[in-house]
Amino acid sequence: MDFASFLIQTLNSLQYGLLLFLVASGLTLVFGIMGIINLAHGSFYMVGAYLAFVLSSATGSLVMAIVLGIPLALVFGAILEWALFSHLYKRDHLEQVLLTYGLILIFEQLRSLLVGDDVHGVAIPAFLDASIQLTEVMSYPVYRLAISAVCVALAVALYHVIQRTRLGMMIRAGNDDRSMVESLGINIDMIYRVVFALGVALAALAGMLAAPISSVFPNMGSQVLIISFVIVVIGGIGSVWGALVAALIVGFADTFGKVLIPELSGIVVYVVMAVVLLWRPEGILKKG
Amino acid sequence: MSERTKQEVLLQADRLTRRFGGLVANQDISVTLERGMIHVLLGPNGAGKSTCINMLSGDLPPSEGRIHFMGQDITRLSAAQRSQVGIGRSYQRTNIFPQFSVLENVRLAAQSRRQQPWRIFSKAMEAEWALEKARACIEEAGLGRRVDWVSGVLSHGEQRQLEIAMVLATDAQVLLLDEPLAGMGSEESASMVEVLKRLRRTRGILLVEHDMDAVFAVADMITVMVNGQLLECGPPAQIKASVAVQQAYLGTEDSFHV
Amino acid sequence: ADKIKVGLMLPYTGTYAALGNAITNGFKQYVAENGGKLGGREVEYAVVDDESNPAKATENARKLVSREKVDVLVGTVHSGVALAMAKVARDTRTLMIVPNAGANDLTGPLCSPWVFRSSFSAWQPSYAMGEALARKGFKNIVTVTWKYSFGEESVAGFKEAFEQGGGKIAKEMTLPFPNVEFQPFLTEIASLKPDAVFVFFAGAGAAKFVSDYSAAGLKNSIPLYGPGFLTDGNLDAMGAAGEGLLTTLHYADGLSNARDAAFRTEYAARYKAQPDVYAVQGYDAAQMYEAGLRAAGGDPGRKEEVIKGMESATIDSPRGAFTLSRAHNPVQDIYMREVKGGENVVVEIVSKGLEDPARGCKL
Amino acid sequence: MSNMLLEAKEIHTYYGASHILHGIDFNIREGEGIALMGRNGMGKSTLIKSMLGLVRPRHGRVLVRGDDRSRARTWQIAQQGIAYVPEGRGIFKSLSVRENLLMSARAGVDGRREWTFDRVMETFPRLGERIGNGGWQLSGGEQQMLTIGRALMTNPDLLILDEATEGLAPLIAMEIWRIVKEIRKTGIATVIVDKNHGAVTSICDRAMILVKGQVVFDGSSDEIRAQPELIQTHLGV
Amino acid sequence: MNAHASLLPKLIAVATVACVPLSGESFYIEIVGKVLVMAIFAMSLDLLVGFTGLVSFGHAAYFGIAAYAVALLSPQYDAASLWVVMPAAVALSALAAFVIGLFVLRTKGIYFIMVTLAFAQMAYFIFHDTPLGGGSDGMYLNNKPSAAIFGWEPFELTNEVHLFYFILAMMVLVYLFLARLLQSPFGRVLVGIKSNEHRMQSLGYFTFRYKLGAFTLAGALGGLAGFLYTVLFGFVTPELLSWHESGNVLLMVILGGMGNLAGAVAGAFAFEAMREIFADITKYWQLLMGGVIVAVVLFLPGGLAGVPGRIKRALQGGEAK
Ligand SMILES: Nc1ncnc2c1ncn2[C@@H]1O[C@H](COP(=O)(O)OP(=O)(O)OP(=O)(O)O)[C@@H](O)[C@H]1O
Ligand SMILES: Nc1ncnc2c1ncn2[C@@H]1O[C@H](COP(=O)(O)OP(=O)(O)OP(=O)(O)O)[C@@H](O)[C@H]1O
Ligand SMILES: [Mg+2]
Ligand SMILES: [Mg+2]
Repeated sequence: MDFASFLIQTLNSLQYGLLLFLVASGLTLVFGIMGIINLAHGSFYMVGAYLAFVLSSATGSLVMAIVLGIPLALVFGAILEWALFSHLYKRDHLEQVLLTYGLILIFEQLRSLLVGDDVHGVAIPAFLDASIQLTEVMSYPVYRLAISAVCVALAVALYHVIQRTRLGMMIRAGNDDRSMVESLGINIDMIYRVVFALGVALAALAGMLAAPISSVFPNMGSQVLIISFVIVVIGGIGSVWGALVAALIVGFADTFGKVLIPELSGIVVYVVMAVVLLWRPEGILKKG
Repeated sequence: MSERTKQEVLLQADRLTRRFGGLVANQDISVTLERGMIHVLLGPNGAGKSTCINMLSGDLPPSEGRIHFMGQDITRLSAAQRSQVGIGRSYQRTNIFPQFSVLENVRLAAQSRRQQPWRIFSKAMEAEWALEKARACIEEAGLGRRVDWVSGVLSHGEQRQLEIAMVLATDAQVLLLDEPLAGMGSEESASMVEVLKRLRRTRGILLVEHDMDAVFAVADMITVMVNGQLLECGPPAQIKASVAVQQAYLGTEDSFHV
Repeated sequence: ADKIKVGLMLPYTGTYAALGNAITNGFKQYVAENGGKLGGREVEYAVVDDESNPAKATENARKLVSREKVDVLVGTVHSGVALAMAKVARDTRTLMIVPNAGANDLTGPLCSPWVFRSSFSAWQPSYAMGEALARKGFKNIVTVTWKYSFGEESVAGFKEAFEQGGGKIAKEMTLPFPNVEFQPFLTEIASLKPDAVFVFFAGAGAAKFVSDYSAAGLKNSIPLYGPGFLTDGNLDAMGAAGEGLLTTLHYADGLSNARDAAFRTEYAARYKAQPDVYAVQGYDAAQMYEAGLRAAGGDPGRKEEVIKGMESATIDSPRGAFTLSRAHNPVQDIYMREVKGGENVVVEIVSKGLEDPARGCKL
Repeated sequence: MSNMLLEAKEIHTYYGASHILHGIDFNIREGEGIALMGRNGMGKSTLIKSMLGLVRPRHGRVLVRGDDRSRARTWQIAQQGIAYVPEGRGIFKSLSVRENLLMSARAGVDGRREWTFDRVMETFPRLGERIGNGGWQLSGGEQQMLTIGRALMTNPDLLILDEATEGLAPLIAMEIWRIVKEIRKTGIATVIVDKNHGAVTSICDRAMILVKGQVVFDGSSDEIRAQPELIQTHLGV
Repeated sequence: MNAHASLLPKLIAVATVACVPLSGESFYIEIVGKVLVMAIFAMSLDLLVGFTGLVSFGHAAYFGIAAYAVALLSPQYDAASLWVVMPAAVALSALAAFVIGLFVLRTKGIYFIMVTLAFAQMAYFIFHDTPLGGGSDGMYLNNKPSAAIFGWEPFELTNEVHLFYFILAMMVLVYLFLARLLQSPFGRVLVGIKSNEHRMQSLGYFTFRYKLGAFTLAGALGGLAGFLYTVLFGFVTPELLSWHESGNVLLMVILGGMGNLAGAVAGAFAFEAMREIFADITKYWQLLMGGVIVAVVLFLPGGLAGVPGRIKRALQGGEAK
């Protein structure tokens, strides 16, 4: 590998890592902080991508789609929490697995009924539809860099909310001992509803932002599900920075794995996860 | 206590040190425990008493120092191994099997003395010896009326009693008891004190307790820690009289009257 | 007489649902055009959603064969599932028509009198592309595909022809299925600077590869080629990035033969959608069976005769007439197509009557 | 006479099939201090939980400041100025000491903000030393201080302490009693469950003894002190 | 909890299942056979999830390893001996579980879930990406093993009815074995570990060894299921090791009610039956299936295993909740 390629691969790794963080960010909130084992995370991502497709077809712009889509996702998340998830906090965590598996099936079928099974593309907003020449033959799309910037902003904002605000403290406390939080006069139900809705909105936002580069297609959710869990877990459950670091590690491992050991690239991510967890059984950054 | 002639040292800790990051929770703490003796570890909150017990029981590895049990170096043994050689402990925060009945909690403790994992076709509930032992220990800890209750629904104080029953069932030579009386009512405390006295005859007990009535009723030897360091060690009378201990821990008599 | 019972085992959920539906539509269209009959008898369907899940494939196939007692098994898209079905077909001596799955083995080492294919072998379109690119004078090519049988067989077919034509494969890149992060490969391609790139991808992965390829600016400097699955069904998703791509397949838009025109008009009217290659394959599966039944006087029970009939038939397909090889794979023309205005327009026939070598087939 | 803060009327509480509270009446007025006494398992904690909505009584009513709140959620009751220090603590393990305190900070019902972070730090200097530690890194007694501090941060009118001095060193326990006395002086009502009968009866003006889920004694602290045999039979000291 | 009271329904259930071959419909014989295989698989996982508290999200690996082992160990044109391949396949799975267990059991909780997944994915990619077992297309088992012992053949696995009863017998044996195991001191320790592992250690139990024992045993029984699956269907594919399959069996266990062997069996039956029946009645079977699952979670906490108790309570008019 020549030096220029090495640099570009590093850029690829970073950019992919940040994209992975974006995809996993909603899960960081819902699973990492609230402690809900949410297999439907991928479905929320898919919902976002299809929202981007449907709304940008209708409005003609991805930006408009996102502006409209986020509130929709919030409402959707709040309703789900109210109707389903709020009944499960006191139960065995694994029942959430069952519930969210059921939701995957439902969302997937509804998607098929409402939008069909075709592969669709979503146009990159015109103001970002450019690229930067890197080498004589290769250039880099500005949109990808823009997403990276969004990811960094998101990571900082998420970290701030969770670690630095009282809301964040209440959410984390709620995961430790719900009824104690309530005894302190805090309406934990409402907080959980809001946070769950935020988690759904984040997943949907990830879907919307990724739609132009990944395209929109059936089962797209299941492809991000496992990798999202991998990232949240390697990072250390509940840690935003951990998730970011984990996403970058996975980004690097995947990128360089493909180049350097293509035969094994399928298992690289899992080897990384196994090694990390055997080295630090509670993730890279445990908490905080 | 003075009539004891042949003194057998059960547990000997030499200059134990434990650091948590920058904090030194225990510094050069040495404790000796003899059979037939109750050694009480006193100290203000956060002095490092539980940390000390955790090191003796194998829950925490010491940063420095050595631990010997009946002459054998056990510093590197795991918690389970130490339990097997005869060191039993109870926890400050209730630590039981909440889904199980009281009997099953204690029966499991008893079973740990004769583990035969390969006998997968015998029935655990038919091992009479374990059941009998469990019942006896429950009775001894004063929980007889709750034998078949699910332990998680016991009141706080009852769960504390269950903790004691569990250590008893492990036949430990050395009992490390971390605030066994906390949460017990006065009557239960009083009867626990009797139990402790009875247990002392054949074992060595290291006791952490903030209930001064109980402490002075049972202690043969008292070690006082402050901020992870040894402040004073001696018989109860000496400790009671020590000004340093009063300032750091006991408070003076008149401050009792609030 | 009894009805003919057709077992459709296709994906109706999951990634390949659109393909399953198109095949079903095509099949049913032919039956409808034929007066709702095959071999002169009413047709009845038993439908199973195979979910493209090989782990459930045997069970699903057996459901059709032993519970529904179908006369013919039609399926499926996913090669692994099709292989499992083929085993059931062989074991239970049930006629089976594969309307898509391209695994070479189906009409290669695992060929069987009972198994027919109305679509293609993975080898075919790629081999044709290999010939074409060698003819174009390319010397040095990089291949990219997913690490799974279909992709590897496609690359192997391409390589065979391309190397025979004097070219050289500079590097074979694979990535785990269904991973779609292509950026590292694009970077490598840019630094290798081959004459051209041959890729095998399908579905959303193909759409993403083509978009990424173009976004990385490579499309202008290093031409991209691949079997038609790269573009079929994905043109909308690729948008401008797909324009001008050259691909090889046994079907194309703008074939301008009467058969195809009629087929397309009818399909559009019936399903309010444009047909694609999958619909054609479904349509031809029905035609093949019709040919067999006719030879057996409409009696599906006379299996030997049905098979004979199919083997000797010339299928008047919208793609152009084809016959079946001794291994029961279509001997067909492969088209070079170009993406123009959202269509895969035919450029030329690059390989006339291309027959899969059916290596390892003892039929 | 000052106003009623919290009342329970004819409360019957069950856990599954076991009947724990057998028709208990309880009330506490503004500024009042009640010592709740009884042996292990007699239902003291259950009574508290029943009034806070942490456990739903099957019969009976709960009134907060005169309003029927039998169906109210725990947080709604707590927001009426009631703070609770549960037995066995209930520290938030994943929060640091500082966060444990800050998360509950709130003005009192009348907008009072007497208890601030700094004041809690002054009261429990030990916590100040551990300020950045996680909740799981505290000694037992430090956790206890933290829970009390956390409850005070809500600036309550009624402070319920269930075995609040459990595991505290005598000096600290005395300090706690001193603080509670101070708190009482500022007009905050308290319900205290503790095995140190001497201390609680000296702090509280009223005492109540539970036996098997029933009130066997409800009277002034002086009465209790005057009748050691009462304590003897019901508490066994 | 009363063993005898619940014995009768179980006997009736087994007897009913045993009558399936009387229908003479090969499809039903085969599908019920498959469900029985999945029941073994689910019970093996329940040993970990429900009883030891080890939520493995990679259990399909052991199923798949044994499944491939049969296919790879059997000669192409001849039948292997059942008495050789079955123990071999099961032992291979057990060995894999033992070795993997040495690593994964160092982690806990959700981390354990993910590391088991990681190892299973590695196994998946080994079969998917290498030519070892036919790559992504999978491979055939051309001849079912023969049960002949020195020329005497007590039953024939090629006969679907014999095979069915063989599987049924295996399922009952596994059930009885596990039921007995769980009452043994070993089993009680596992349950103790689930409840409070730390406490078990301080009571003097070497919990790692017990967990490793359970993990290996579960791997072996999962392997038995995988072996039977291959014999039943004659086809193996990497998808047998995929996380979807690991997830499916986990769902069966949760659906049935964790920590209840009969629940695991019921979960396997319910899960497979739902897929089968819903897919039969509508193209939109996913919607139905998803809806039913959501409803089960909401209205049947604790899964199907809790249903008999509910019915009993309802009949007795006892206390709700
Ligand atoms: N895991 C840990 N990480 C960091 N600090 C710790 C940890 N465990 C204990 N500490 C600190 O070490 C000191 C000693 O704690 P320890 O639990 O031994 O006190 P203690 O004497 O038992 O007090 P108490 O009587 O309150 O139970 C305390 O200041 C505590 O905050
Ligand atoms: N969650 C529960 N489920 C079932 N029974 C319970 C539950 N909690 C408590 N109990 C039972 O209710 C009775 C009263 O318990 P409670 O905790 O109110 O007693 P207490 O007076 O506070 O005792 P202590 O002084 O030991 O804390 C006890 O016998 C206990 O076993
Ligand atoms: Mg302590
Ligand atoms: Mg209590």
